[in-house]
Order: sequence, then structure tokens, then C-alpha cells
Amino acid sequence: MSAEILAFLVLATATVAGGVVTLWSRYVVHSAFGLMLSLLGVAGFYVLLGSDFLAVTQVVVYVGGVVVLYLFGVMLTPPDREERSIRRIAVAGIFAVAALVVLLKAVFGMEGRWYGVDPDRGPASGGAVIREVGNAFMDKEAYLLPFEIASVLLLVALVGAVFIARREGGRGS
Amino acid sequence: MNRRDGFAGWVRNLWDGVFSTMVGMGITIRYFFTKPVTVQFPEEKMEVAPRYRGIHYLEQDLCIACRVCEKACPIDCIEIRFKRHPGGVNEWFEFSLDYNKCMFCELCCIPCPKSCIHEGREYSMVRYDRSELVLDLLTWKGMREVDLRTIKEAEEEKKRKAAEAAARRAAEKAKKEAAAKEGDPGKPRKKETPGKRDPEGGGDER
Amino acid sequence: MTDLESTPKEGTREIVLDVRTQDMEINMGPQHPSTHGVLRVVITADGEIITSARPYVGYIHRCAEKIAECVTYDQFVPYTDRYDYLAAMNNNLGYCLAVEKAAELEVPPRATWIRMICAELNRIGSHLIAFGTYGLDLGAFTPFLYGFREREWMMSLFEKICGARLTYSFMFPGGLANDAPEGWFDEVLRFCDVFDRKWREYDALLTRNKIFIERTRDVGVIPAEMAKAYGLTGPCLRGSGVRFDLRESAPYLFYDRVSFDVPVGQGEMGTVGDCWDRYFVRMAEMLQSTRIIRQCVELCLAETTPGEVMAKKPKTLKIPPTEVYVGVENPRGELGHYLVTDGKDKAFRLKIRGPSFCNLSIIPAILPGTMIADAVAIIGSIDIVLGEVDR
Amino acid sequence: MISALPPAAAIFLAQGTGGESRSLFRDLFGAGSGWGSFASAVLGFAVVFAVASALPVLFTWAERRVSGRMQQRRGPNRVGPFGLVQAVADGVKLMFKEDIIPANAERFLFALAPGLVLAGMIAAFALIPFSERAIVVDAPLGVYLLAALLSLQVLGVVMAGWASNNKWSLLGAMREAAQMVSYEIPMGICLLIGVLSFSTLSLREMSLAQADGWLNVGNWLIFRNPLFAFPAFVVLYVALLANTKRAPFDLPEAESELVSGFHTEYSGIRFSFFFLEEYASMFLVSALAVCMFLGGWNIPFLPGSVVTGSVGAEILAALVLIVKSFALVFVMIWLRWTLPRIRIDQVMNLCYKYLTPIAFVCLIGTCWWELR
Repeated sequence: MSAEILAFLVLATATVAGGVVTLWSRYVVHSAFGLMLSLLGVAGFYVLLGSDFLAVTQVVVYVGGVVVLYLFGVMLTPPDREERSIRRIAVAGIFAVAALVVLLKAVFGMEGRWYGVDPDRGPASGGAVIREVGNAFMDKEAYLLPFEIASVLLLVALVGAVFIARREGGRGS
Repeated sequence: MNRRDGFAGWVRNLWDGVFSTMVGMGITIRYFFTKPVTVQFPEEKMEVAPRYRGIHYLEQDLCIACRVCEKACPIDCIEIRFKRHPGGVNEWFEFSLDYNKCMFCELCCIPCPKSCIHEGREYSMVRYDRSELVLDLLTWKGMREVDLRTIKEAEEEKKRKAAEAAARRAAEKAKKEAAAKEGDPGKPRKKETPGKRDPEGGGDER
Repeated sequence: MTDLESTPKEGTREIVLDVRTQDMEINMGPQHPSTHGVLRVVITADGEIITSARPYVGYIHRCAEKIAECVTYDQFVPYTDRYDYLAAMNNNLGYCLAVEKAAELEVPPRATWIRMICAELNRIGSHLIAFGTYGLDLGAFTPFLYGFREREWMMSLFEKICGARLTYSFMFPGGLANDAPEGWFDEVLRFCDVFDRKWREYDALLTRNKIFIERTRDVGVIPAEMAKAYGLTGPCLRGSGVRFDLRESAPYLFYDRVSFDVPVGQGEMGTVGDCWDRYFVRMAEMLQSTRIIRQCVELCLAETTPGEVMAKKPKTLKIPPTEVYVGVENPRGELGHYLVTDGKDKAFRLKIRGPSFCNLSIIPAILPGTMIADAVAIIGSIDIVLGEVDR
Repeated sequence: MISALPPAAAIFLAQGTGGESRSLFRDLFGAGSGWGSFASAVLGFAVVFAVASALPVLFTWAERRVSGRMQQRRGPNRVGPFGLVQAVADGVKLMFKEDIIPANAERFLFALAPGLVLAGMIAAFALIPFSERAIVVDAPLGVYLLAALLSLQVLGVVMAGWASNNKWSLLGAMREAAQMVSYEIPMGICLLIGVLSFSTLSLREMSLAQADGWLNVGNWLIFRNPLFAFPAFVVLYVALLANTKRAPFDLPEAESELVSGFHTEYSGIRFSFFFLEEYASMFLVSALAVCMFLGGWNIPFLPGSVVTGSVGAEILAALVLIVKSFALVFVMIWLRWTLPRIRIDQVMNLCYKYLTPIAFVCLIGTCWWELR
């Protein structure tokens, strides 16, 4: 068993465990922490796949940003002590089974190794990936327009958020 | 003064923040290069003032056990036990101060007719147990040699006086019997009355 | 963490976007670093915003007023040290003035001058603590130690004149325990000079610091009318712009013979009556105190001869039935002693009006709507001493 | 122990992003995947952990001495010469102190949180180039990865605050979350300025690019582009102060307001983790600022070519970086003992109304400067 497989197993366990905690915990905060674990595990997968840029982005955006905001939002919520209704579980179950089927098909449809680095490509060099990503964003032929549209969308969202969050007659200074 | 809106206010706020921080940092760094003012306690002790009100000391040979200090104490932390003997001699058992309670107000020292209880310049009183904080101010317990002598002398004196008195009484009786005459109120003047309270509130004991 | 099972209290309210939040009830104190003693404030907070605050006092209640009925007039002096332990001289003074007024004792002028000097010195010392701990409350540690450095000198001045450093028991009904020792007045003057220089340092380090100003201005504003309605006195009242100082409006001792200003809050940094104003009134008062001290020393040396510091009074002071009220301007406000006598050597009743207690009463009125960090700033700016609140 | 897991995981993550690295340890174990990299990860972890826990010892001593002198006190002076061993003694004391977990706390998260706080910081230590070769992990993504790791510790703080089941802790955690998320913006923009100027993300390459120039300082970013890089440096420094929860941004633990903030309930060894994190990250962020703006390991007035190659030169370079970082740490201490604490809304104001716009202006200015 190589170190890589070991790492993969650890990461997979972490990811799945995080997911399970996210789904099962009655404390929303536990769910958020479970999500954090899950997302970190995915970041680990990216590392294993040699895609360091993606891994770091995963950490910055999802773990450092999204989960923190979740936590900030749900930290003051009490535990959900309601009975879980069968209907909700059933609906969720149907979706879960469907997703599982799709995922399994995707996984077993892959050729060759389905973990670790593609032996033919070799580990992607971080610097090169960033350069590629940067070029793709700034290239007129590639993703410049979607990139700009996305940034405008984000700007609008930002302004909107500020507008909503603004309390009438806030404090001075 | 600090209210300014718009861009000018923004710049002004920024400048104020940076400038006042700089000023403050200037002050702290100046002190960084000065000598500390700390007194390293157990090694060097601060010179206490001559009037410092610290742990009491008692000039026992002056003390007449009048209990004025005991009465003056607002929290009753002084306890005096003694036995009065002839010749104005006190047999000392206890003159204790409970430093759990004592607040060093000097009220016990002010009314003392003999100015024999003082608050000294000792202040460090570290003990392992509260019970050890009850200090006995006595320098000797019971009686000294000299006291015994005084008592003996006083007793002898008393005996002598008694004898004299008896003799005199006998003589008087004889005289009285002989002829009616004025009596002699010769009573031994031994008892020391507690002195008047010092009107100056103790004054300057230096 | 909040518990939904408990029924929503009056603090529950809806804010923007229909997010139903429940307020958090926090116990601030009695063991909290910035409640200046054992004050307990129960704060209901919506996030960082306080929705209500209720102070609870009484943790160090020591029955000072009852004790006054059980000990003689002289014996009560050490107890007066202990209600506002940061301004023991001023407490001594207030009590002695009350007893003297009831007993109609004539105090020698030298004693009066020295009393004034001591009272003002102690005002400086007390305000230095207020200044230092206020910095501490707002997170600035260094001013605290600078303040203590000067206060240390002030205390050693007291040590020289009366032998104690915190609880002085120096003034007794009728005068003083001691006359000033040799060279004491010179050292007092030297202290004043050095202190004025150091004051400028405090000013630059804390008072004019931008962060400090931002933390204190427009925070905890007490309008003048409200201040009067709640019976505030001292810097809290003057910070709201009301020019009321017993030393000026009802002069006792020889305060009518010295010239000094009464600093009032002017809203220099924000609104009149905000924390900065209250704080700055204290700072300005320290300078006025050195001014008073200088005049007192000059007049005392010019007019009196050493030695005569205690009035002629009987061994045991017995006061014929009467009742008096004497208020003095303590560092924290008007310290009132209402004394009822019945001809015995003990007071029949002594009522103490502690300024901190009255000043504290404003807390529930001005805390709601501010943030938790502001609560600390406001409580600090009111500058309470719990020994006096509870007595 | 649970608390030790996250740091190990983080260092693994950092190692993994090393790519074609040229770190000392990679050289030692051969640049391969598999057990070699695992061993080098373990060794790297050990080295970094040693450094990261030795520095706080020094810094707590420095903090107490410096603050003492600034307040005309002496500071610790009993244990060892100049009280140098005081911090060690305190550390030992913390280790042997009773480790209390409050009855109603979330035991697992409570135990995990200190490790999580430490994780990002320790892993980030591996990325600091002390000299051209003395670097545990030379990740091509250097700065980006560092920012990511710094953003991890907020999770630990939030976890600690929530798991303690204490209202003060919770408030501290909320403050921390708000503060960190906000200050990542100006910090990110300022880091971007460095990236823009050197067109690399690697801290090592940045430091290399700052060699030579006039007196060997001319190429430092703040001198090369004084108009925009200097304000950006100041903004970055302030943002990093906020990121390390140092005064005047110590709101999450503001002891006069929140008793002790998020670590109110912590004691003993777990508390020392928070303590370690605070002081080690002081050095960490200072080193980051030095590498990007103050020429990294380059020695002023001594041409870079003179001091490359030999082991002695490497050590000298590392010392220079450490001295420069110490200078910035000293300023942190200095600021802490001068300034009052800012209120939470003012923290946000400062971030969004002052630092972010200034950082943006600097970014645009740097663009212009570089394209000029």
C-alpha cells in the first residue's frame, strides 16, 4: 500500500464522515463543521490529483469563506429537536439514491486508475496551472466574457447586499 | 471639530488616526529608553515615612494597662489581659493585636496617656496561617525581676505602712483614748489614674 | 447558546429580513474585568447590541451606616475611608465637616488649608485611577501604569503626612491627626509641577488618540436634563454641560478664597454629555486641582503657623440633639452625610449619600442601544467605586 | 491527541502542493512521491513545529519585557538571565495545569479547536523562505496557499467559541469570524500587489527578485514602487494585525469586554495552543510582509551575489529575515502597548471604508507603475 493510497483512504473517510455528520447532526453548527471536514477532504483530493491551485482555491473559497459565513449565520441557532418526518426522509432518500447511481456510473465508467495522478500526465505544476488559468480568464477567445459577466454579477450582488444590510439611520462615524 | 463629511472628512480621519498613533508611539518609545521605576521588593524596600503606620510596637515598661487603646479601637482587635499587683506592677498575660482585623487607623495610639503604643515602620507581615496573624506585643510575659522586686518592695512598704498605720492607729487609739483629736487621712497614694486624653490627638510623635 | 424552549422574553424582537433572533442574556460581573469591582450588570444583547441592562449591587455591602450608630464619632473615621477607597481623604473630610457642623467645632485655619490640599491631592489620585482604568477598559494598558506612577507619588505624600497610603484616617472631627511634616509643602508643589507636565503626556497618549476618541465620542450620551433627573453629580453631571460644583456653588472650607475653573463638557469631540466629555472633565479637573493646591500652599504658609491643627474638643465628643446635612464635592460627585445626633457620643443616624450609587442609576437608561464594547466604555466613564455604591 | 491531528493534516496539505519543489527536505529524501514525501512531511512538520513553538517563547518574553520598559516597569527578571526562561517556566506550568473541559461543552469540538487553530499557522510556517534554500516547502502557490492557511484558523476560533458553551466565548468567536472574513479582503488585495509586481506567487522567487538594486535595497518592493507599495505595505500590516488578533484588533479576546473572548474556558495545554498560535503567527505574518515588501532575506548594503551559495551565507540570510521580522513584531508589540482597542463596528469601518479603498488604489497604481 503506497502512501498515496493511504492518504486517499484517510481523505475519503474524512470526506464521507464529514458528509454524514452534515446530514445527520441535529445541531446546525455540527453540520457546518461536518461540511468543513468534507470540503477539506475534497481539497485533499485535489492535492492528491496534483491540482494544487484548485485545492487552495477550495480551501480559500469554501472552507475559509463559505463555511465561516455559514457558521456566522447559524452559530446562534438552537438544536433542531423536531421529529424527523418520514416524508422528508423519503424525498431526500430518493434524491440520494439517484445521485448515488449517477456517481457510481461516472466512477465505474472511468478508465484506468480512479484515484491518484494520471500516470501519463504527471503531476501538474502549480505555476503552470495558474498561468493557464490566468490566461484563460483574460483571453478573448476563452473565458473573458463569462469572467466579466460573473464579476459584474458579483458586484451587483455586493451592492445589493450592502443596500439590504444597511439599517436606516445607522450609528455615526 | 472632528465632524467633517465627504472626502475631506475621510482624509482628515485617516490623518488623525495615523498622526495620533504616531504621537502615542513616540511617548511609549521614549519611556522604553528610560529607567524603570519599579522597586524590587524583597531585595530593596521602599523607605517608609517616619510617620508610617505599620505593625504596632508597645513600650511595655511605660504601659499602665489602662485599656484606653482597647476601648478606642473601632473593631475591637486589641485584647489585653493582665493582673494588677501592688506597687503599680502589672503581671502581663497578653497584649495581643489581631492583624486579621486591624486596619492601622492609629486610633489606639492617639488616646494613649503614656504614648506607649505606636505604629511602627514594619509593614511586611507574611504568615502561613490566619491564626498566626494575632500578634502578642508583649516583650515579656508575667513579671520581670525588677517587677518582683517592686512588688516585694511595695509589699514590704505596704507591710511597713500597715505596721506603721497599725502603730499609728494604736497610737491614735491610745491618743484618742487619751483625748479626742482630729484624725489623719493618711492613705497611701499609689493608684495611678489614667491620664487625660491628649487634646492634640497624639500630636507629632517624632 | 440560546435555548428556544424557554419562552421568548421581552427582549425577543424581529430585525431586518424577518430573521427571528433571540436576545442573549449575559451576566456581566460580578467577576468581570471591567466592572470596577463587584458590579453585576445583566445585559440582554442582540448580537453585539444591548437591548436592556440591569445593574445589581450589594455584593460588598458592609453596613457602614449602621456601624456609624455603634461607634463613637472619632471611631467612625476609619470606616469613612472605606466607602470610596480611592478618595479616602475626601470621605474623611465630608464626615468630619458633618460632625463639626453638628458639634459646632471651630477648626483651626491651618487644618483647613491642609484639608483642602489633601482633598485636592486625593482628587488627582482618584481621577488618575479613573483615567487609567478607563484606558484599561478601552484596551490601552500603558496609561494605567503611567497614572499609577504619579499616583504613587501622591500616595507617598500622604504617607508622609499621615502614615498611610490608601486608607488615611487623617482628618478627625475638629481638625487633623497631625500637622504637615517639614518640607511637605515643597514636595507638594514639586508634585504639582511634575504632574502638570505628565498631564500633557496623558493628553497626547490617550485623550487625543483617534481610536480613543472614536471609542468614546457620541457614546453613552447623557443629556443635561436626564443627568439632573437621575441625580447625577460630579464629573458625570458636569460632563453633560451642567456647571454644578459644590466647591463653587456652596463653598466649604476655604474654597471661596481660591480661584479655579469648573470644567464642563462642551461636546468638543461629539455630543455634549458623551463619554469623552465625562472623561475630559476629569482630566481638566486634575489641572484645576493642582491650581488650587498651589494657592492653598501659598496661603497656608503665609497665614498660619505650624502646630495648631486640632480644635479644642472634649475627650469624648458628645453632640446635643440636632441634625445636619453636609455635602462635599468628592471626585465622583456629591458625597453627602446626613447626621442625626441625640446627645450621646454616638450618632443616632448617619445617612451617606454616595455619589457612585446615584451615578450608577443611569446605567439602565443609557446602555440599551449601544454595543457591548460601549457598555464597558460607559460604565468606565461613569467611574463608579463599588465600595461606595454598596457601602 | 485530537488537538494534534489538524496540524499534521495541514502540513500534509502544504507538502502536497509543493509540486516541483526545491526544498531542503525534498532534496534530502529525493523528490518523489510515496513514502519519501511522507517522511519529509513528517520531518518538515517536526522542524516547523519546533520553530513555531520556540518563537512564541521568545516573543512572550519580548512582549513582557518591552511592555514593561514602555511602562517604566521591569518585566520578568527572575527566572534566568533577564527573565529569559520565564516563558519556558510558564509553558511548563501550562502543561501541568489541570485541563478543564466545562461540563456542558462540546467535548470533541472543544478538544479539536486548539489544534485547528494551530494547524493553519504551523503549515504556513513551512512556506516561509528563510533563505534561498532553507525552506521546508517551496510551493509555487506560496502566497495564495499562505492566505488559505491563514484563513483556516478562524474556523478553529469559531469552533472554540461555540464549543465552550460560554456566551463570552461565543461573542468572541462571532467577532473573530466577522473580523477575519472582512480583513481578508484588504490583505488579499495587498498580497496581490506583491504578486503583480513580481509576477510570481512563490515567496522564494519574490525574495530573489528583490535582490540587488541600489545598495541592495533598491529592489525591495517598498522602495521600487514607493508611491503605491509603501501604503500597500502599511495596509497589509494593519490587515495582518487584524488577522493575528493583535491589539488594537484583539476584539475576539478583548479581556475588558469579553473576559477572555473565545478562549475563556480554555486552560492548561489547550490554552497554550491558542497562546502559541497568537505569538507564532505574529512572526509568521511579519515574515510574510518581509518576504513580499521588505526584500526577504536580502541584506541591505551587501550585494546579493556576495552571499549566495555557501551554508554560512544561507544562515546569515536566514538571520537577516528573522531580524527584519522581529522588527515588525516589535512594532506589533509597540502598537499594542500604545493604542486602545477598536470597537467592532469601527473595525469594519476601518476595513471597508479605509483599508480596502486604499488597497484598491494601490493595486491600480501598481498596475500603472508596472506597465509604465
